[in-house]
Amino acid sequence: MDQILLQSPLLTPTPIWLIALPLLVAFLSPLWGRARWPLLFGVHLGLFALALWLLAGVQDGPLIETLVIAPPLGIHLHADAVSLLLVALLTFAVALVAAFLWQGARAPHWQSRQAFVLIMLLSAGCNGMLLTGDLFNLYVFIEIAGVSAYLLSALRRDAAALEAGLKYLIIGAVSAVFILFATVLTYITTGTLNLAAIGMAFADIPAAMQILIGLLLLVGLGIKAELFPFNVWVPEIYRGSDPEASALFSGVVVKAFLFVLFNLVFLILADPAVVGRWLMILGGVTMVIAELTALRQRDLRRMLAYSSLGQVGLITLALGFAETTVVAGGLFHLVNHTLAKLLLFMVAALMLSRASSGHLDALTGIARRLPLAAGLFVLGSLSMLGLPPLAGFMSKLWIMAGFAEAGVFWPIALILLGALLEAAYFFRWIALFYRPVPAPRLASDPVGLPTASSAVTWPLLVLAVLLIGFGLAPVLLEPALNLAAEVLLDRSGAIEAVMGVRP
Amino acid sequence: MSRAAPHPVRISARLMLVVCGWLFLLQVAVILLTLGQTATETVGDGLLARTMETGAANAVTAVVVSFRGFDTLGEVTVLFLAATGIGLLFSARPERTGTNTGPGSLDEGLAEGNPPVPTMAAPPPERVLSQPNEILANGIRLIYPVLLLFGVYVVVHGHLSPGGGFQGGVIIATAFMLRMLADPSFVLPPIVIAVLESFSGSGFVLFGLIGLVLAGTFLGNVLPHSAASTGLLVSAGVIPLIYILVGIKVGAEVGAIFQDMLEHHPHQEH
Amino acid sequence: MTALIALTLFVWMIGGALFAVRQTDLLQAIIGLSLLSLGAVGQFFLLQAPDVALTEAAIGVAAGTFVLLMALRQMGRDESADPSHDQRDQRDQRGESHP
Amino acid sequence: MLDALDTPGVHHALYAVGSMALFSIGLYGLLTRRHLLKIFMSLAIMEMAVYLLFIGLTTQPGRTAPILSDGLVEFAGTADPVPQALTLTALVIALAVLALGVSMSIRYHQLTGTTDVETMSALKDP
Repeated sequence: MDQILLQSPLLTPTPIWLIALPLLVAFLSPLWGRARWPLLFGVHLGLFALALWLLAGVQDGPLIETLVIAPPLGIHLHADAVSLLLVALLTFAVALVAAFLWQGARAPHWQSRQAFVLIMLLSAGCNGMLLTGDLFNLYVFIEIAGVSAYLLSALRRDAAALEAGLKYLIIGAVSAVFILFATVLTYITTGTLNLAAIGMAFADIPAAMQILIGLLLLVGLGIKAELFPFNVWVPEIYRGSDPEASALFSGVVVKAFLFVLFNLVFLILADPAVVGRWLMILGGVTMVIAELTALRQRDLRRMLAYSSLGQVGLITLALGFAETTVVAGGLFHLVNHTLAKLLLFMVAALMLSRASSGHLDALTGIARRLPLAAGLFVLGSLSMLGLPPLAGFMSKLWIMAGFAEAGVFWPIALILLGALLEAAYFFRWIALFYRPVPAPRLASDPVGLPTASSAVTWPLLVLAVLLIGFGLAPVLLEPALNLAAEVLLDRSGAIEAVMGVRP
Repeated sequence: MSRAAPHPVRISARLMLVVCGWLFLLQVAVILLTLGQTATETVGDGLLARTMETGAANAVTAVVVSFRGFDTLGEVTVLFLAATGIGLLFSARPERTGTNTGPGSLDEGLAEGNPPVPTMAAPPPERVLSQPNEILANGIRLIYPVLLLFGVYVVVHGHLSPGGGFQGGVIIATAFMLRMLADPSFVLPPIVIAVLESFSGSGFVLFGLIGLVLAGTFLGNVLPHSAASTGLLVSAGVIPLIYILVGIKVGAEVGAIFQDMLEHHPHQEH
Repeated sequence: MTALIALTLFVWMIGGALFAVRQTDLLQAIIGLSLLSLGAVGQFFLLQAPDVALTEAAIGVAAGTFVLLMALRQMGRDESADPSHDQRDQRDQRGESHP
Repeated sequence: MLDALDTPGVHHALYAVGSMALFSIGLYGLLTRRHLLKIFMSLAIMEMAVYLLFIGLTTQPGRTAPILSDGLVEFAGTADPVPQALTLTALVIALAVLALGVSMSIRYHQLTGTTDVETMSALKDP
């Protein structure tokens, strides 16, 4: 690995820039003045390009960046085909949200310096979680991402937002204590914090301790990754927060935590099959319960929150199977869900700016006022429930084909059931949006609103184009996803890259 | 909104007692069973063996600032976030208070012209810090410079003796806090805090990037740090410099947090 | 010998923790928490961790307590003073603290 | 006779039992208390227990602090510095989260007069 580092580090950017640059820009925030949103957008676009550039360089093996002292003694960044793919996805998502806020957010709380700092550091925290190769460093980045998320959800500072922020903070702090406890027990028993070194030593520690550490991590990360039964808090947070913040939670933070959870499972456990089965069951239960509950929701944000939980369950179901085709499909679905959920939450933000609340009745007939937004909502929800030719269809098909190939059929039944339930509630909302309303109700349309410029729709259009494009030509992503799935499952390769020996 | 059925506090408290007791026994059993098989060789031993290379006399400081300096960068970031958030929470009155519907995001402009919605909000808190008595005020005035000096000493000697940026920074912030208690007119100007936290935070990252360029790794030690100078005030290369930045940062952030919590009148956002 | 000191400190800390959790007067609960932190300072000294002890003294005993006291000034001392508590709950909690 | 107690086994068992007792007390408080400040205090107790367990179980009795002073010239027979360094980091993070949570509670209390998590229900389904 040294030959990479010995080249001039300024000419060959290293993965550390993905974390250091957002930190630097956030610390210097008083300097930026009015240029904040363009800067946020530009920085993330730059990071996206950097991640893609680095991704091209890790096709043959991971890039290990030493920080101060070589692993396993020190902290290192572990940039491989799957973590960089997710970094690229998440920085792209943040860039789109930044563009949306730049053009559309007129509310004073989004104009503040603090909002800029929070989004920047949320992204730095997520990048760090994806890239770090050290367990305690992971905890630190979880706290960075967590604290920014608590504050983002309380950003509006009214009672509802503060309630959401407080609940998020309490549940997040509980999860952090459990993760810290697991880290401590790991250090006590293995004497190391490096993930690869833990992977080599973990099988030798007593079985009871393995189970205890595993359970603590499962509770801690399960809370953050919104898995059943640790996810009861999610809908309330999403309802209290602004939809723009919820888009970041659902599209960015949860995805980072899902990766962390599965990376730990695949990297540390010598035989992830048993745990994988349990995670599949957990994912299946999450999906079915969430989709069933989503049917009854009468608030747009709560409905989207439950739908998000359902998709997270589906992704968990696919990744837990630990088989290359299905995992590649799961990662594909992860990408699609991020794109579609960003679209849906941003459309929800547009709709809520025109309606008195997110309640069913208040949104009836909204399509007359916001035809484009309603159309994009239809597109996003069709992709979500998996209708051809949209991307969600391809990824669900991919996952089901993988399961069928392996001869396991119960997940297929669950996925189809989930899609049916999704169709039921999404079509209910769509029908509502397009229901003709008597004139007096339209007259209550708030006037004198500072209208967002029409440029606000272009991030949404980008997302829509991507959803259609990936649906028509999944081959665009196929090589990257297959490689990512192989790398994610290749435990001995990852350990060898750091430790120099095969386990 | 009607509340759900009355919470059966008593039963649930007993149940939780049983659950916690059971978890306690389980955890203790697992840990005791493992005690014989804890790690004999840890990363710490490897780092101790290499601490001499850094020229720091305090191995904990060498680990915190150099070997695991990346953690410390993350940690001051969390503190920065918390201070930013607390400043935001206390900066100005939110325009509206609790409604069940939870207003949308982009419609905040709507509320501007409306009269304030009456709510069940508590009366504004009395911000009377009762006028401090003379003895307390004079005592604090006496102790204030000593405490500041002690804080600076702890920061600067972080690589030689127990203490360092965090401890010294919190001591300095505590000195400010006592001063604020004794003397209500004493304030840390927000602009100074903003400059200090920006300067120290970006300085930390810049030290990291300089290390990346000159020493090959992020946060690499680019200044001379011979083992022979161990124990001198000027030793250990960038470690004391970074720890001083951490001290400034922690002092500014914790001082700002204290100040925000002490005085609840809104101050200007910038 | 150190084992005995550690044991004594643990008794002290557990007392502080129980006090912090059970006491319904929040001011006293906060005092219990700072007693716990003080015990932890002693433990860390005993464990040859002077850095951590100094940090715990500065953060746990001073800063953390101050932060909680500031909240107390705003929110009142009584744990069950919340208007939404109904009578029954209060009675139950009192009953529970004297079993 | 008392020195016979100072074996690593006795020490570590003591720290395991003691810190887990604190952890359980914190967990009990977290699960049963409803006042916001009490919840943050319970979390602080749990965190404290984790730090104590960490340093207690990684330090052997008879080691010295990992600092060169008073004529020490090399790090031999000193305690493991890594747990101490990590605890430092975690302590500061915990203070940040505590201060933030308490500030949010103060603000929430100012707006609604509520201090009880179970009556925070504006976001529940109507």
